Amino acid sequence: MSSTTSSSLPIAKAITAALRDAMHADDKVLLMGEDIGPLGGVFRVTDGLHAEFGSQRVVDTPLAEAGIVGTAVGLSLRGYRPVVEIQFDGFVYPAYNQITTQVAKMHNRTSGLVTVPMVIRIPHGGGIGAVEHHSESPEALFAHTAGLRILAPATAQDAYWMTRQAIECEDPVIMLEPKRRYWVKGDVDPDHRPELSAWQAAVVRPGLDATLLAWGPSMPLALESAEAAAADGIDLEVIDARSLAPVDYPTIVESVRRTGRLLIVHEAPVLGGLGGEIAARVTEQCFYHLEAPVLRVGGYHLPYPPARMEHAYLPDLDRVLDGVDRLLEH
Amino acid sequence: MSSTTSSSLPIAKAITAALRDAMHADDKVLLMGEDIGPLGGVFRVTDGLHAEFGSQRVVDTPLAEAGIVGTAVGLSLRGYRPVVEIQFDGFVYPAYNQITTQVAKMHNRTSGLVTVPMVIRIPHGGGIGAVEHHSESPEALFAHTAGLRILAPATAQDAYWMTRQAIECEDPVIMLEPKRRYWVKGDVDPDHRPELSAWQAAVVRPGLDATLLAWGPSMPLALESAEAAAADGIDLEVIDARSLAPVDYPTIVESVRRTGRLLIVHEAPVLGGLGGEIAARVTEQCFYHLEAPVLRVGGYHLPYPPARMEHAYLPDLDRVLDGVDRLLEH
Amino acid sequence: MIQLLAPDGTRTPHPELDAVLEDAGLATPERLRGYYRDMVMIRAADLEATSLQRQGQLGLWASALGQEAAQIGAGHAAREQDYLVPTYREHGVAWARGIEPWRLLELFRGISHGGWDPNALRTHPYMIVLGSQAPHAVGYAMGLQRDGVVGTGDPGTDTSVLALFGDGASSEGEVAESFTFAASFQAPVVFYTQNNQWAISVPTQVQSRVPLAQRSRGWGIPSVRVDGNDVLAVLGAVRTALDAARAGEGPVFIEALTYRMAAHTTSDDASRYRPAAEEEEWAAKDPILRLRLHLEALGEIDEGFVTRCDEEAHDLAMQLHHHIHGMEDPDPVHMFDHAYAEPHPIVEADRADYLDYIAQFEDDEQTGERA
Amino acid sequence: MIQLLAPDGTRTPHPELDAVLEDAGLATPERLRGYYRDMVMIRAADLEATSLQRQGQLGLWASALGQEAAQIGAGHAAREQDYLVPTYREHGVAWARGIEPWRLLELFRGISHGGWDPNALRTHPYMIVLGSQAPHAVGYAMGLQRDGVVGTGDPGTDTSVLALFGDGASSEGEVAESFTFAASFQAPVVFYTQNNQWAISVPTQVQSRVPLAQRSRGWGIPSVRVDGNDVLAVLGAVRTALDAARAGEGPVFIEALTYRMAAHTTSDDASRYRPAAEEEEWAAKDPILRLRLHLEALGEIDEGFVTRCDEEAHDLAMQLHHHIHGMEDPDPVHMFDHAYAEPHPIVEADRADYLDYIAQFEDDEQTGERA
Ligand SMILES: Cc1ncc(C[n+]2csc(CCOP(=O)(O)OP(=O)(O)O)c2C)c(N)n1
Ligand SMILES: Cc1ncc(C[n+]2csc(CCOP(=O)(O)OP(=O)(O)O)c2C)c(N)n1
Ligand SMILES: [Mg+2]
Ligand SMILES: [Mg+2]
Repeated sequence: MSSTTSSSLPIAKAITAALRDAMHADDKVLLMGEDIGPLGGVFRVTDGLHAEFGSQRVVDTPLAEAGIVGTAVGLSLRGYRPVVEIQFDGFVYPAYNQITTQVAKMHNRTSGLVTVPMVIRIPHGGGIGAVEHHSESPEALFAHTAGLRILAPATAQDAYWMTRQAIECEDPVIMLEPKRRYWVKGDVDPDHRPELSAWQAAVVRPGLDATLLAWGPSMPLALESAEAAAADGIDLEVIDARSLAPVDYPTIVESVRRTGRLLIVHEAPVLGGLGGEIAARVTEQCFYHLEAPVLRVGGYHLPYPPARMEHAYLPDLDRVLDGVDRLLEH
Repeated sequence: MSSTTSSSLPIAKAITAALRDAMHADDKVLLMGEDIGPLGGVFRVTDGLHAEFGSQRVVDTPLAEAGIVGTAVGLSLRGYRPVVEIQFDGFVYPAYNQITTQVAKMHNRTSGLVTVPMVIRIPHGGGIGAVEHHSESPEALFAHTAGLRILAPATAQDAYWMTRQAIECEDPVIMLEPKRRYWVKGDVDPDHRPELSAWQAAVVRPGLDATLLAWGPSMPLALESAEAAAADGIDLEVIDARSLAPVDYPTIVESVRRTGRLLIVHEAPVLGGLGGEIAARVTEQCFYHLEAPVLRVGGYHLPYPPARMEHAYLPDLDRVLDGVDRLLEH
Repeated sequence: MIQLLAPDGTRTPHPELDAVLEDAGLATPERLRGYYRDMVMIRAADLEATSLQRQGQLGLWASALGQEAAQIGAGHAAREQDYLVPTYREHGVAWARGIEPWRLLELFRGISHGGWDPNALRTHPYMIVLGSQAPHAVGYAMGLQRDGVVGTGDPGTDTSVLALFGDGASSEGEVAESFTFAASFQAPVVFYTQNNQWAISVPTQVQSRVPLAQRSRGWGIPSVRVDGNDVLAVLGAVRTALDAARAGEGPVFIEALTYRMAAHTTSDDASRYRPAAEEEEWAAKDPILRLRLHLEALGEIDEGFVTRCDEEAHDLAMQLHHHIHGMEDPDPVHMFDHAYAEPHPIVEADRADYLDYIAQFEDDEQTGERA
Repeated sequence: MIQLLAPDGTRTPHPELDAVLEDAGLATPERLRGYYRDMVMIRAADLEATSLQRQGQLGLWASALGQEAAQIGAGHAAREQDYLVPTYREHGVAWARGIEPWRLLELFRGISHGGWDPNALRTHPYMIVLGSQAPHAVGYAMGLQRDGVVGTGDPGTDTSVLALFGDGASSEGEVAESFTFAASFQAPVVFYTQNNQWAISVPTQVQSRVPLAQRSRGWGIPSVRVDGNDVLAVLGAVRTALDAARAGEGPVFIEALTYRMAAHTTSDDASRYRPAAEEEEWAAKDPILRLRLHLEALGEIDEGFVTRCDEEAHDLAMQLHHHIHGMEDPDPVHMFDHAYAEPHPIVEADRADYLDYIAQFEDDEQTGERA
C-alpha cells in the first residue's frame, strides 16, 4: 500500500479500474449486462467504459438474464472472457439454470476440452433501504454447485485485484460485490499484484480469545465488533474469508485451533447459509480445540424484510457482540 | 400397518394412490407437468389419472418449467391446489426463479393475504445409471429459501401420507421422491392417518452407540449399514429425517444427546449440502454431549459423474461403515 | 397504430372501437371527464410521491408520469370481476381499481412488500422480478376456465385477466413461456405492454427490432398496437381484447406506445442516456392535455371543472403527504408473521431469539448496561 | 412447406434452392449417393445402438430413426468452419461432422458426459437440459461478429452457427431469449428445429397451435418450413440460411417437419400415447427410401451401390458392437479431473479421501479384512 501509484478509490471505482485495466491487458475481455453501457450500470461500476471501449466490448443486452449468461457461455467458447453484470442479487435466478447446469458444468462435461472463463458480477447484500429482491445474499445457492468459484471482496484493494484475478481465472467466477459499501474508499495499488491470492482468507486482525469470520459487506461490522469487544477486554481475531468457493479452510482452522472459538457473521439467513458448512467443516477439523460450538449470526429464516425492518434483520454490532458473549459463556 | 385395508404397493403407486385420493377428496386438486397425461409420466406416477380425471385436472403442459410452476402459482391464487411434476431433478432449474422469488415469497409478500398451496414433485437422487442431469439431489438449493417446505419420503406408507399432507398444506411443498426406490414395495394404509406428521423425523431403529441420520433414497442404505454394524457389535440408532424443511431438530437432538455421535448420510455433495446445516445446528445444541464431531458421508464436490462411475460417487455400505468407524475412533 | 384522439385532441372515428366504447358506455362525456380527473389525480399523487422520496419519506419512487392514459384506460377497460396483474409502475391501473395511493407507497416506503388484498381488489401485488407475474396471470386465467366463468355469455360472469409488463420485461423468457401456455390452453388473458420506449437506459429497439406488438404473432396470438397516450384508444382496444378473452376466444396482446416522462426511478438520472429533445417531443403528446383538448372541442369541459380537478388533486397530494408523514414504522417483529401460512418451528425459534435479544435492551434500559 | 423430393422420389424444381444447391455443388449425383450412404450408415448405427442398449451395453439410447434426412442434410449444409450446436438426438449431424458413432455412445453408455472435442470438431457437446444450448449458439455467433469473420465476402472466412433444438424444447424460455439476442445483435445464427411431431408423449400442437416456423416471426426473424424427410430441401434451406447469416444478414429460423419413428428413448413406450396408424403414415415418407427412389429415377444408383452401402452399414454396426463391447469402464478417480480447470483444494481433498478409502480395500485384499 506504500506504492507511489496507489490511490484512494471507492470500491465501485476500484472495480471500474480493474475492468478497464483487464480490458486493456486482454482484448478478449468484454462486458455484458443490463444498463452497463451509456448509463454505466445502476451502480456506475462500468461508468466511462462504454465511451472508451464501444458497444462491441461493453454490451447493453436485452433484458433477459438467462440470455445474458447463456450468450456469455457461447462467447467464452469462442475465446472471449465475458464479464457479466447481474443488476441486483435478486435478479440472478432467471439465470440459475444457465449458471448451475451450463456455466458450472461445461468444463467437466467436455472432460476439460473446453473452458468457460467468465465472471458474473453481482452486487449483493442488504442495508440500502431498497424494495424487495434488492438486498439478498445468495452465496449458499451457488457454493453447493461444483464448477463455480465465488469471491467476495470487502475492500477497494481486494475489489480491484480480485476482479483482475477472477477475469484471469480459467474457471467461471461469481463476484459478490459489497453493494452497500460501493462508495467506501480505500487504497488501491494497481501496479503491484498482492502476494495473497484471491483464493486465500486474510487474518485482518490478530486476536487470542475467539475468531470472528466474515466477508464482503459484513467485514466492517466484524472489525467494528472486534474494537468494541476489545474495549470490554475481549481480544477477537478477525478473518476476512474473501473466497467463498473454495473457502480457505487452512487459514481458518489454524486460527480456530489457537483461539478455540469461532463466530461466523453473514447477512444471508443462517439456516442453510454458507456459515453452516463452514461450521461443520471447522468443527470436524478442530473438534478437540473447540471450547464452544461454532456460532453464527446472520439473517433469520425469512424473506428479506421491507426496508424499514431491515435493521432488525441484519446482523449489527449488538447482535455480533451478543454472539461473542454467547460464544465466551461456554 | 395391521389395518385390514393396508396393501403392499411400490412407492410410485403409493404416490399415484395419494394423488387419486386427494383428487377425489378435493376437486380443486389438479396435476400439471410434462408427459403426465396419457403416458402417465416417465415414471408412471400419474398412470391412469388422465383417463380417470380428464385433461382439465391432469394437464400435459408445454415443455417449459418456469411456465409450469408460474401458471401453478396463478391457479393456486384462483383457489386451486396444483400438484406439479418436474420430470427429473436436473430440470428444476429453469423454474428456480419462480420457486425462489414467487412460490416461496407470495404469502409473505402479501402479508398473508394470499396463500400458494401447491406441491412440486421432483423424482430425485442417483443410482439409476442415467445420463447427465438425471441423478441430482438439490435439497440444499431449496432448503435455504424461507417460504418453502421440503419432504422426502422413504417408504410407500410415507410416500402416500406425505403426499396427502403436502397437498393439504397451505404452504408450498417440494416433494423429493426417491426415484431409485420407486418400484420398492411397502405396506400402505390409506384409511388411517398416521400419528406421526409429515414434518416429524422418525427413529426407525433405536440404538446406543451413534446416531445415523438419512432420508429418502438413502434410508435403505442407512438401515443396511446399521445391520452390518450390528454384526460388528456397533449399535446404531437410525433416524429418517422425512421432512427436510423444516428439519425436526428436537427428535435428532434428543437422539444425539443420548448417543453422543452423529453421522449424516446423503447423496448430494457434502460441500454445502443439507448435512452441513444439520451438523452445525446439532453441534450447537449438543455440544457437551458430543464425543466426536458430526461426520457426513455424501457426494464429492463434483458434478454428478457418468453412470459407470456413480457407484464410486454415491455413498455405499462401505463408505457409511467407514464413516461409522471414523466417528467411533474419536 | 390505433389512435382515436390525435395529440391536438382531434377525434378520429374508428367504427369498430367506437362501437365497443359506445356499447359499454365508456365514452360518454361524463366518463371522459372522469378519466380526465383520474389522470390529473394520479399525476398529482405521482409528483407528490417523488417529492416525498426527496424528503426521505420513501426509499424509492417509480414515476408513471406520461403513462396516465395507458394506465387509466386499461384499468377502466377491465370489469370488476377481472383480475389485473401489474408490474411496479402501474399507479394509474391501481387507482382505477380503487386502490388508495398510500397503499402503493407502503412498498416504496419500505414498510411492506405489498399493500393491498389481491383477492378483495382483484389486483395482483406489484411485482418486481420482471416478467415473473406473466405466468401467474395465465395460470389464474386457466383457473377461470376451470371455474366455468369464461364464454358463458353472461357479462357479469365471464371473467378475464389483464397481464401487464414493460417493453424491457417482454424479453424475459417467462413472458415467452406465458405466451406459450396462453396460446396452448386458449386462456382468457390479455397481455398488455406499455412500451414507454425505455427499460431504464436501454431503448426498446434492443428488445425488439420490429414493433413489439408483433412478438405474440409467433404464437398465433393476435395483437394490436395502440397509442398509449390516447385514453380512448387504450380503453377501446383493451376492452375489445378482454371481451374476446372472456368470450373464450383466447389471448390477445396489446402494445401501447407511451413514454416514461420522468427518470426510471428517483435513483435514476435519465440525462445520462436520453436526449432532451426526445423528452420534449413526447411532452407534446401528453395524454392529459390531449383529453382536455378533446373535451374542450366537444364543449364538455369548463374552467370550473378543470379547477375543481386541480383542487381535488392538490388535496389528494396533501392527503398523501400527511398520510405518509404520519405512517409509523412497523414493529420489526412482524417480519416473522407471514413467511409461512402454517406454523414453522425454525421461524418460531428465530422469533423467540429475536424477542429475547430485544428484551435484553429493555433490561439494559433499566440497568443501564450492555447485555 | 418447401419440398424438392416428394415421398415417391419425384423431383420438384425450386428455382431458388436449386440455384443454391447447384452453386455449392451439393446436389451432384455423387453427392446424392453420398447422402444416401450416410443415411444408411447412421440408420444401421442407430439400430445397433438400440440393440446394444438391450444388451445392457448402453444405459439409454435416443434413436434418430426417421430423422436422417433432416440431420444429414443440415450437417452437410454447414461449412467446415461453422459451429454446430446440437441437442442429444443429433446422430446424423454428428456423422456429417465426422464424429465417429462410438464417441456418441460414450454418453449413452455412461462413461463420459460428452465424447468429443468441441473446438476441434466445431460441434458443441450433446446437450440434455432442453433449450440451454440455444443461447450458447447465439453467444458463439456474437463472438464470430467480434472476430470479423462475418460478412467479409470470403467463403472460407465467413462463419455462422447452427443451433438445433426440438419442437418440445422450442417452448423453453431460453430459446425465446436466444431469439431476442440473435435478433437484437443480428447474430450469424440459424435456428433449426426438427419438428418430429412429439416431445416424448406430447404432440407439437401443445407447444404451438400455429406452425412452429411462425414462432420466430415474433422477433422479425425470417423463417421457413421444410420437409425434413427430404434431404435436398433441408440442404438447400439450411445452406441458404447459413449463407445469409455468414453474409451478416442476421438470424433465420427453419422448421423441418419430420418424424421420430422410434420411441422417445429405449426407456419409452410410444404405444401408450400414439396411434400405430400415424407411425405407418410416416413410414411411407421414409427419407432414405425417398432419396433412393429419386436416384433410381435419375438412373444414378444401381443394385451394386445399394448392396455396398448395406454391407458397409453392416460393417459399421459390427464395428460399433465390438468397439462398445471392448470399452472399459473408466477408473472412477477420473471423475475428479475436470470439475475445475484450475486447482481446487476441496476437490483435491475429496480425491485424496477417495484414494485413501480405495487404498483400504487394497490393504484389505492383502489382509483379508474390512477396514
Ligand atoms: C428479472 C429482473 N431483472 C432486472 C431487473 C431490474 N430492473 C428493474 S426495472 C428494469 C427496467 C424495466 O423496463 P420495462 O420492462 O420497460 O419497464 P419500465 O421500467 O419501463 O416501466 C430493470 C432492468 C428486475 N427488476 N427484474
Ligand atoms: C429442461 C428440460 N426439461 C425436461 C427434460 C426431459 N426431456 C428430455 S427429452 C424431452 C422431450 C423433448 O422433445 P423435443 O424437444 O421435441 O425433442 P425430441 O425428443 O423430439 O428430439 C423431455 C421432456 C429435459 N431434458 N430438459
Ligand atoms: Mg419500459
Ligand atoms: Mg420432438
